[in-house]
Amino acid sequence: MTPQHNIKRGVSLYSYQYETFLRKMTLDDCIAHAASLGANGIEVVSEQSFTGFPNVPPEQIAGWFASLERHGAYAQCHDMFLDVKLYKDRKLNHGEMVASLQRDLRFAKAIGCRNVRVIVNTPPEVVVACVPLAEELDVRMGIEVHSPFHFDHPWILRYTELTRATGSNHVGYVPDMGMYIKNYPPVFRDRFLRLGATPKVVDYILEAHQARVLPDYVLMDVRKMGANPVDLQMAESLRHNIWSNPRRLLEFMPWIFNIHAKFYEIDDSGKEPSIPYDEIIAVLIEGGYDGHLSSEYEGQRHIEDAFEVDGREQVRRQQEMFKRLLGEA
Amino acid sequence: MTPQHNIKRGVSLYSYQYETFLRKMTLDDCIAHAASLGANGIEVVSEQSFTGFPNVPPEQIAGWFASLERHGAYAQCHDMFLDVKLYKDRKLNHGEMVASLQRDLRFAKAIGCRNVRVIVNTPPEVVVACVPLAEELDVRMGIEVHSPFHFDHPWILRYTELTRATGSNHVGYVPDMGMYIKNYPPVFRDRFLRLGATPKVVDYILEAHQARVLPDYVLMDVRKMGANPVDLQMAESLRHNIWSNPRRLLEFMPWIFNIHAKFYEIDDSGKEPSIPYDEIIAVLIEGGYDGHLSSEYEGQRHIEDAFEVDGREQVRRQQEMFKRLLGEA
Amino acid sequence: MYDQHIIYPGSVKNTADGWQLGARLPYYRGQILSAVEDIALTVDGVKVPRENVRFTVRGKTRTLDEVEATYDERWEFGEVAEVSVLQPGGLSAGAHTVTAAVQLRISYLPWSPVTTCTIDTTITA
Amino acid sequence: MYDQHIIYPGSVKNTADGWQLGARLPYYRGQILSAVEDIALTVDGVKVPRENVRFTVRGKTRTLDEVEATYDERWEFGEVAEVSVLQPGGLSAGAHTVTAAVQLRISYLPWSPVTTCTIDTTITA
Ligand SMILES: [Mn+2]
Ligand SMILES: [Mn+2]
Repeated sequence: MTPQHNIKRGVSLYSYQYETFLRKMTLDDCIAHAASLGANGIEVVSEQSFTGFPNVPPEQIAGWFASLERHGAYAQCHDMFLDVKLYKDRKLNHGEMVASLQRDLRFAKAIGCRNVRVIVNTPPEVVVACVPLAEELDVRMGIEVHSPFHFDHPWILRYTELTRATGSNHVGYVPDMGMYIKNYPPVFRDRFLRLGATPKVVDYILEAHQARVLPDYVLMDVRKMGANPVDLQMAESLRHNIWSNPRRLLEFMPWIFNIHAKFYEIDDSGKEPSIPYDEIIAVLIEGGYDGHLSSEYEGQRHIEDAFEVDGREQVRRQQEMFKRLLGEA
Repeated sequence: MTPQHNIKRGVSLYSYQYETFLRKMTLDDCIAHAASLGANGIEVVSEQSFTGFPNVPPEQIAGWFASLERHGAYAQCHDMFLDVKLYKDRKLNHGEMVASLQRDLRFAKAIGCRNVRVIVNTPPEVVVACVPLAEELDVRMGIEVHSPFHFDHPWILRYTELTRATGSNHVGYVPDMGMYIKNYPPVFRDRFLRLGATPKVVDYILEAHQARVLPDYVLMDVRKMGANPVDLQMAESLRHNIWSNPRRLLEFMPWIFNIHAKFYEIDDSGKEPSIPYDEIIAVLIEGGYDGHLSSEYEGQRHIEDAFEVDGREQVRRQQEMFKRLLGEA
Repeated sequence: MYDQHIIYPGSVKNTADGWQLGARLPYYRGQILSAVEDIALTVDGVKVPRENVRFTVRGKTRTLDEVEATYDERWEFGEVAEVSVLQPGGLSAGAHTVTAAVQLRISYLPWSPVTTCTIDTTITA
Repeated sequence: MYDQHIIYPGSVKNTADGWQLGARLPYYRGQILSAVEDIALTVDGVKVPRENVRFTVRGKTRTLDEVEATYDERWEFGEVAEVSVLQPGGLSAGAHTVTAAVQLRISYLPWSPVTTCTIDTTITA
């Protein structure tokens, strides 16, 4: 028996990016597929799904709403970027960054999203400066807590300190489950092997990952083993794909607006071999999370060199897993 | 008004290592100095303060107890090492590591210490295997949670998982306050400048540290600025001297047996400029910590190239600060 | 990512003043042109001079230096841009190996990743 | 750490079959000898062959290879070991620059740090 909860299901259209890139799926196809799984909360990387951002042609916006309505879905989250390096010779200044995020808040409102995923490189001061507009629009800003960051990383600690000081409930988090890499993802391993990683070194890295050895040390050990460049890349991947404790979500629950249900693969047994969604969902239920689990398939980049990408099948499998874990059976 | 608490003061003789190395202080001098400050809980790096470890001549052990008694002090903690790389061509196996830690448990008992600082590279399985002996001897094993590790680091998460599963109260933590580097230590900065760091790069690193930028990124940025090897060393130091949240101590309080009150400098104003002891001690009081704050002076290595080391004065200043923060005025 | 899809299949062909190919952005979202630091082309191991390369989206053609100074136009996600080379006579008839390496300045990364695509193609006389 | 204190002040002197110096371990605790991977000596820029170096603590003299194979003896914290060099005639009279570089295998570090001390000394005839 799954305890009662208010967790909703959704899909980030990022999951269908490969098919979208190759023009095998339209925006309407993406929305239709998500909705067909009962995952009606739609998250969109607007610079991927629309053109001309931020001046998206009105026909596209109208088409977006028409698709949502046709399929019984709704807009959940707009994924925002901050082009700090727009200019080659200088970074955006504070005012320009604030203007950029404000633009995204207005865009999110225009496409019906109550949540904005704020990309993790956004300085907390910029987010804080946008709180008044976010409250005015009733759009919530959630920093994407994305590996190698985690709730206890100095960068996020500082974000928490500055944003909680505002007292606003329109500023918080969009945690990306890629920070809960409990087991090394098989699709990463297999790709490194295809690229020429040394099997003996690969085994060493997998063991070190299980033993939670400091990645700096693994890198040095692997160098001593005579690692080739691919081996080193694999060792480096430990730095950027961290394991942390899903229970740390609990402290921040009131300000978690959306969850990037990142996954690299749902295998034939219906499980994500690297990210423990059973543990994660138990914590979310315990904490009374009432936002979305938004499917974010990112396996395509690890298999595209050797396999056909099938975002739809992968999303379907993850949503089946969610239904099971959420007691929707 | 400081709330009531049971926090005790002590000194790790590590703090007087420079004077001990140069034979300017004897073991008795060290104990006498700590006790003169009311810091009666003595922590000892046995391989520093005794000879012939683990076969320390009985006269030395007798001298240790005599000194403690003479000065009204007592043995608090033995700092243990694990020589995993004793042999050049292979690492110690599990059995050898267990034997090594058991040897240290018996040694701690022999010198009257109820706590053992377990060095952080010790595999959790080894600690778990030693639980029965620790309980039998009533000696407690605390892993030194030492920067760049912290309570939420995968290595420590795994330790917690495996050791809590034992249910034993003889296994826990000795957190080292060097994981709370809130401000970049001035003695680090000044030493890098003396060694030839570029002032402009140094400023950049200090700003990046304040902004809590990912050290990997600082390193890359600094390389682009044309950093020299000393600049790179300084940027690397961000990786190994972390800031984390002292409030994370609360969850682990029942199993915190001792605290390494690491410090790099107490300045003329009586403060540690980099480690916020006011915040830390407030958390310890809140959590009902009842072990020792054990002074661990580590500034000597950062100033020895240019200044006279004075461990006694530094320990005295830190203990004065503790008295103030603990309400012993 | 999208490495193998940068050069649009069958798009390499000669033009009046050189040759061209269709190119897609190897990234998961559209980019402001200023972020495109380079599109390095190589034919049979010989680098095409950067100043001979032209980039066209939606009817407007730019040099790569002009691309870097364009802040109000995008290379959209999955969009096939025309990348052309000023080279009198174009490519000789026969088999060629063509490489396109796209360098992007990504705001949240401290380095500018380069993604490379190499294909074999045949120019018919 | 302890870099400047490795070579004991005033300890460089000629012996019957070469020369010697007093050396302290540049580390904050005593070490089992097997962890001492090297004590590299240089005089006026010329490296002393490793096989000519001897290490003596508490009356027992070992080659550096023997040091590495010794698991039951220590170089204690702050202890002055005798490091001697087999070199007929020893050092010539006059000024010399002597460097000692100690390489230790530290169990909790994935590399073996080397700590170096250089001093100027004068050998009297
Ligand atoms: Mn994400
Ligand atoms: Mn410590």
